[in-house]
Amino acid sequence: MDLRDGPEEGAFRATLRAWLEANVPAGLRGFRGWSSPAAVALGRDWSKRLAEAGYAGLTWPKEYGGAGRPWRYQAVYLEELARAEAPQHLGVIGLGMAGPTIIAHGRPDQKTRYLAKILSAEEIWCQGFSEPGSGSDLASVRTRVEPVGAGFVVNGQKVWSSYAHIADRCILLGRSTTASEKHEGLTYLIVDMKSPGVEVRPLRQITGEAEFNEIFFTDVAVPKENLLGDVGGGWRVAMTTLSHERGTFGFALAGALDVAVRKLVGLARERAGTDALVRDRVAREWIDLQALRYTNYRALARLERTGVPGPEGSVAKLRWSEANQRLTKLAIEIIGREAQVADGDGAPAYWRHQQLRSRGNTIEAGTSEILRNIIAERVLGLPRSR
Amino acid sequence: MDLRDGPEEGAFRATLRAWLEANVPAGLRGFRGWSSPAAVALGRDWSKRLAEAGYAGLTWPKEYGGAGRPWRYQAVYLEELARAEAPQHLGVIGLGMAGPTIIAHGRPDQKTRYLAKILSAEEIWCQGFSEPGSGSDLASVRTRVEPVGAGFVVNGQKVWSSYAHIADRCILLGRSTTASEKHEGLTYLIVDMKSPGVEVRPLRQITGEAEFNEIFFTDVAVPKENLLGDVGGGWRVAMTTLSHERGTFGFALAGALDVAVRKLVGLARERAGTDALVRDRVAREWIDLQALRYTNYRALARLERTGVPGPEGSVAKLRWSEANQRLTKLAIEIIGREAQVADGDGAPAYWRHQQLRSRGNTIEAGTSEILRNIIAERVLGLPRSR
Amino acid sequence: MDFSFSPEQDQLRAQARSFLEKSYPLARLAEIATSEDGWDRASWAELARLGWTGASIPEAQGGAGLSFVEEAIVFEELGRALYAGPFFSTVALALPALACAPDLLAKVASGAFTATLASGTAVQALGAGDRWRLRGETDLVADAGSVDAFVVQARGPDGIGLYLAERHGTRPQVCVLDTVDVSRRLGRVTFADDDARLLAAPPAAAKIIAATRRRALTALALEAVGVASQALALGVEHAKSREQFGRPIGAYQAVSHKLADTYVETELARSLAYWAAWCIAEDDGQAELAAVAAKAYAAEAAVAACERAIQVHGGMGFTWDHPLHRYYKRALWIESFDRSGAAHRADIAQVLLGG
Amino acid sequence: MDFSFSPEQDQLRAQARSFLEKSYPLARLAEIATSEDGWDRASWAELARLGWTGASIPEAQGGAGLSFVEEAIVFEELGRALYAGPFFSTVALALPALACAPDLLAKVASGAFTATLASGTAVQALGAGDRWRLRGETDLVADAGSVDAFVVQARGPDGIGLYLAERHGTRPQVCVLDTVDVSRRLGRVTFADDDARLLAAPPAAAKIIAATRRRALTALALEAVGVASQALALGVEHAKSREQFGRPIGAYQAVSHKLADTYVETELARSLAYWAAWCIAEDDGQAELAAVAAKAYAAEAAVAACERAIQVHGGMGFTWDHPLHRYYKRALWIESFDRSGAAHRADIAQVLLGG
Repeated sequence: MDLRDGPEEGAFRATLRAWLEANVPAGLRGFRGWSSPAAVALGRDWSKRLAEAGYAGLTWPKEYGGAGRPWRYQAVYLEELARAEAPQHLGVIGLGMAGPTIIAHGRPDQKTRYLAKILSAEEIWCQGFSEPGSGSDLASVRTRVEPVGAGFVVNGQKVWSSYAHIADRCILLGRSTTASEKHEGLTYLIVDMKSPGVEVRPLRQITGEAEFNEIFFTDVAVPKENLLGDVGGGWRVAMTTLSHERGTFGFALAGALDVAVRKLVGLARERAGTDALVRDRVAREWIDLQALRYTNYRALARLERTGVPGPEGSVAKLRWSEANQRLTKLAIEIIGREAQVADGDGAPAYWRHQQLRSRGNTIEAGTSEILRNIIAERVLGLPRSR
Repeated sequence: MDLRDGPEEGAFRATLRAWLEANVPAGLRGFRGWSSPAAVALGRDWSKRLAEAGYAGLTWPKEYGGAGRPWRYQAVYLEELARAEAPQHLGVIGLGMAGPTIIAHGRPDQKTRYLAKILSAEEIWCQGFSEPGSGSDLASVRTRVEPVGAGFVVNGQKVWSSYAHIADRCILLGRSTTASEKHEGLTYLIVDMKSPGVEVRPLRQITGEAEFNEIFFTDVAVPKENLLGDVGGGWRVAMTTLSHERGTFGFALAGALDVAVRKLVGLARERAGTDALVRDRVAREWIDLQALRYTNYRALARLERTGVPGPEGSVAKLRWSEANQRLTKLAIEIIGREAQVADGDGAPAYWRHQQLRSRGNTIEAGTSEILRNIIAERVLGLPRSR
Repeated sequence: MDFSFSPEQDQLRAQARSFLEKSYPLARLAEIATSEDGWDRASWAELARLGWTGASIPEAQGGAGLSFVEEAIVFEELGRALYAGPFFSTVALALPALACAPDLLAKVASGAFTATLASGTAVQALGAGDRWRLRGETDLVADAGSVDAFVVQARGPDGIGLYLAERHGTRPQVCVLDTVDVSRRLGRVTFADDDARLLAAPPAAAKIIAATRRRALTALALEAVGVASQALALGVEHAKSREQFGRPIGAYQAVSHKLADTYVETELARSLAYWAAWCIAEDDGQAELAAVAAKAYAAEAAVAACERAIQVHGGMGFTWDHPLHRYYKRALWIESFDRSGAAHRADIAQVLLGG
Repeated sequence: MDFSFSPEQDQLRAQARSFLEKSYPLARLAEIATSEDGWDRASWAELARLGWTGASIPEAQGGAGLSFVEEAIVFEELGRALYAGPFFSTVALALPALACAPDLLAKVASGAFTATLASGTAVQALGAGDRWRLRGETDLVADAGSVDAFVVQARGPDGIGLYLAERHGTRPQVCVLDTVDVSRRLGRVTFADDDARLLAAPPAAAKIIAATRRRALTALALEAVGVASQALALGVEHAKSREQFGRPIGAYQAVSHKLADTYVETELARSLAYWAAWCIAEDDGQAELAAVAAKAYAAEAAVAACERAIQVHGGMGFTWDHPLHRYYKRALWIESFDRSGAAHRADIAQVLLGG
């Protein structure tokens, strides 16, 4: 047990920190989302620079262009990115989900065709899993994937897809036989987002921005080379995608929370330094942050030892989302009536935006209800509640 | 809408208050439970005096010896009793549950035989519903009620029965046919607690005292005159018993909470008057108390108009139990380490006892989980979760 | 002791609910919110015709001569419908001061006159007798862009008084702010020697200001109850119809118990709000405490009700197109009014614990 | 960066758990608690033999020369087993001061000597050089009735120092109090000119007192993690086996999500407690903050874990015969030690926000 960086990690961290100080574009510091085209343009450039500096695919095997490093380097990377308030690589879906799934299930030609361009940010990926009728219950997807001729034809609707409005490719889970059991008959495809019949509609959210999208597929032809895994074997491929979502996800969350707690402390110092109730709540958030941080380190140790992400990923997501909701609400309470004002660059508009946005945290990427089910069933071994 | 007492209620309240000041025995002021034989002896006498003064059976019809008054008088009675920190009539199970059930379902000879002695406290009743294997799921009781000769033979075990150690009679729900559906085949009996084969064992609880009992029935013969309702029709009779449990129950709870909040305010004034966190929490408890109080008044107005208790009974029980747990915990936090001491007459031992006892509040008389189910299903019309 | 509404009051509620459901259904919320004014001006005459703007105005001044209990019913129902228009401003915030000018009461009752309160201590009243001018700025004034006049708390030669500044053309200058709840906008009002009329001079003004605050807190508590009720209704409806894993999601306790908690808190908030309303109608000695308790509790209950409803709705509850976010933003508006819940509880602690 | 235990440390934990489950199973808790001493004195030699009492004592003094991380493992497992005996008192509260008297360390390591801390400012140390007498009373002293000696914080001629008063017959006078957690009793210790030995004089004593507090808070955080883990295990076991309405109650989210929350909070508490333990072992600059944070969080988590487990057990969880109440009372004992969670958070706020 040693909670300090080892010499190599320390050097990696120092280099990265200096690199970030020199390289994060001014327009992306204090990053708040990819909602404007200007931000996306900066983001593409930024992602290329990250890749050139060797920070894309840190844990990917070297044979696929990655750095082949142990997970702890990815953790340091995420911590330092958060510390610098710099955005991640624009291709997080490709790097964190599509890429590892292709590495695990893809044919050699698929690896050649896709992996390098994920790293370089030449191609941006999105995920087509959720549907309007199938949120938490992924196995109930109804998008049709019909084998036709030498390929497939896709019809259906996906929703809650980040990056779809700028994506080149989509990992899509659909149903190729309607008569089968829920987990069977699912097929996993790579869809070219430029294909005829693909329509993306931004989904405006509570904050007024659109971070997510609906994707409509109307008679979209997908060649058979784009099949990942077997026809009808999509569930197993999808599980790989989802397990990779959780790998070092907690570090990104704790990093974001660290920034938020630091800003909260600043706000409280400025506006409510003597309020005992505020002081108590700020201290609680600080403690929760440390708890999350060190839980991540424990998860990392286990991941490095076993190669399998533990249940701490669900724990981190669950607690981060609730912490972020509490913390942003505390901030608007400190600000008071002024937080009603939505425009401007100051603290009121910033925290109001964060507070409204935080309501999605307990819904996106696994609702809190589903995460508690997962913990109850998979960790504690309780009977299924469904 | 008028939240003041009307002239008659005002007079009733004034008379009762003066009577309580003059009549509550010194040994029962600040009453904390019937655990000692000395308290029970005082309680029998006290209950007789309540009856003689006309305060037993306030809402019972006059033909059965009651006062035939509207429900609001029962509410005033409970408020004033709580205010005086005086115990209720020792025969609450008889007055609030067995009596009304006999009035609704009993034959004339049963009414003659039982009702007057309930009022006068000559006979104390207990309830035999819960069983070790059947807590929230009442319909699953397994105590056997076998028709034998001119009566029944009872075998089985009941649990969580208050007053059983001093009771003369028990209202018992058992199963007379094993082959039937859960709600059918149940039979409701009046059992003489002095019958051979009845054994009562006090159940020691977290505080070290025994307020509840187990009752073991071994080949207990019950004459057929003691059948309430029909053989196999016990479920409907039991539902009458339970609905009466909720009538003005909320007033007793709010009354108890009122006393607790007043004591908490005193404690906070004395030991933590300047602590902003304590002040905030005390104010919360005071607000919750008012919310409960006025919810009871709304429930009372509905009960008087419709004759049927509304869902507010479940609301009051749910919130009272949680408020009492929060409040007693706040008290021991205020007291600090001294609250580890269990003996003595002072605030530490008093609040420690109250705090430990409060953990039962969310379990006894309907767990919080069951109450939330009831609200979700019966009030909001959501589908059953079972 | 009778905590129930009279048959006439029940009828008023039924009428209000059916009128609002018909004329201002959920489906119209977005359209009204994005209109330039942010409200349907034509609705005001309807509200007046139904007798709502004049509910508590004496019959001699064209009102219905009823009490705050009847107004309470209207506030709750307008909250449930998320009605956008200066009813809260005119009836809760301005009316107590307008009672000093009986000529205006008839105009309020008839729907010809709306007003709001511009409070704060940064406005000066200059002049004397019948001629007054106001100078200074007030911020975050409710419905500033919609009303015909401002009741202004201003510092005159003898202290804080209440003045009426009517709006003529571009005077006083009003800047409507970009705020979160677009159905009740806030504005900055700048007085540059604008003409005003004295409504109440210092000693009387303080009493009116205190009474106004009690009314406003209680009105918002009632509105919060309406908001929470609607959020609950939407959540329940969704939980009954949305299926996941082969069952309606309302069959899962993670959903149903959340909604049960919302029901419980909404009922408790309702009890406090009605208690406060009765205290105000009767000028009861507990009115202040009741109003503060009701506002603190009901605002938090409404916020929690909306948050739970959003969660129950899943992603859909997070979208702009669903009406829930509008209710949520109103709940947050209410919560931020006057002071925080913690500050209100500190007031109560002061009464209970001294110090 | 490696937040994992070594194979040797994992082995120590496995050994501790299996020994305690076998020798001090749940079924013996009541019997031990109602024995006159409230603990099984014979167990002490076993603990010493296993190397636990001397884990961090240098090998030269008969210990194992390990670090606080190993002691942390033992504290957690003893908490899980609700071991009744002066381990916390001797190893967490007394050991830092006993390090000033190397002759005693060997006795601690061998199991021949137990001690506790009697703190407070009401004791006076009279004398000089090698001859000291103590006069005064300390209250709520942990394990006062079980130990061989008291490390006493007493006011001497130059300020607060640390003294050792060994117990001989009835001196000093110890009155064991009737307290809620009978598995770790508290007592009042009265010194009437009892002989004592100076362990540390003023400037050094303050450092030892601060280090002792950090150790004690962290040890209790670890114990709380053990308590919470056992409460969780009992709740899960019951939820799997108890049926109501035809299904195991663990299939209802009202039960399963409560237990999931306990799991989450226990894991977070564990992370904080291990962090604090490492900081203490390494004498890290964050040790103070980490110890305070871990104790505040873990104590509340343990209390909540027990409360949820009681609720999941229904009436049975509320009975004297079920072991849960003993865990609950220990959790409350831990929570009340040193200062409240709120006071600990105030310390943290002081660091974050100044003032």
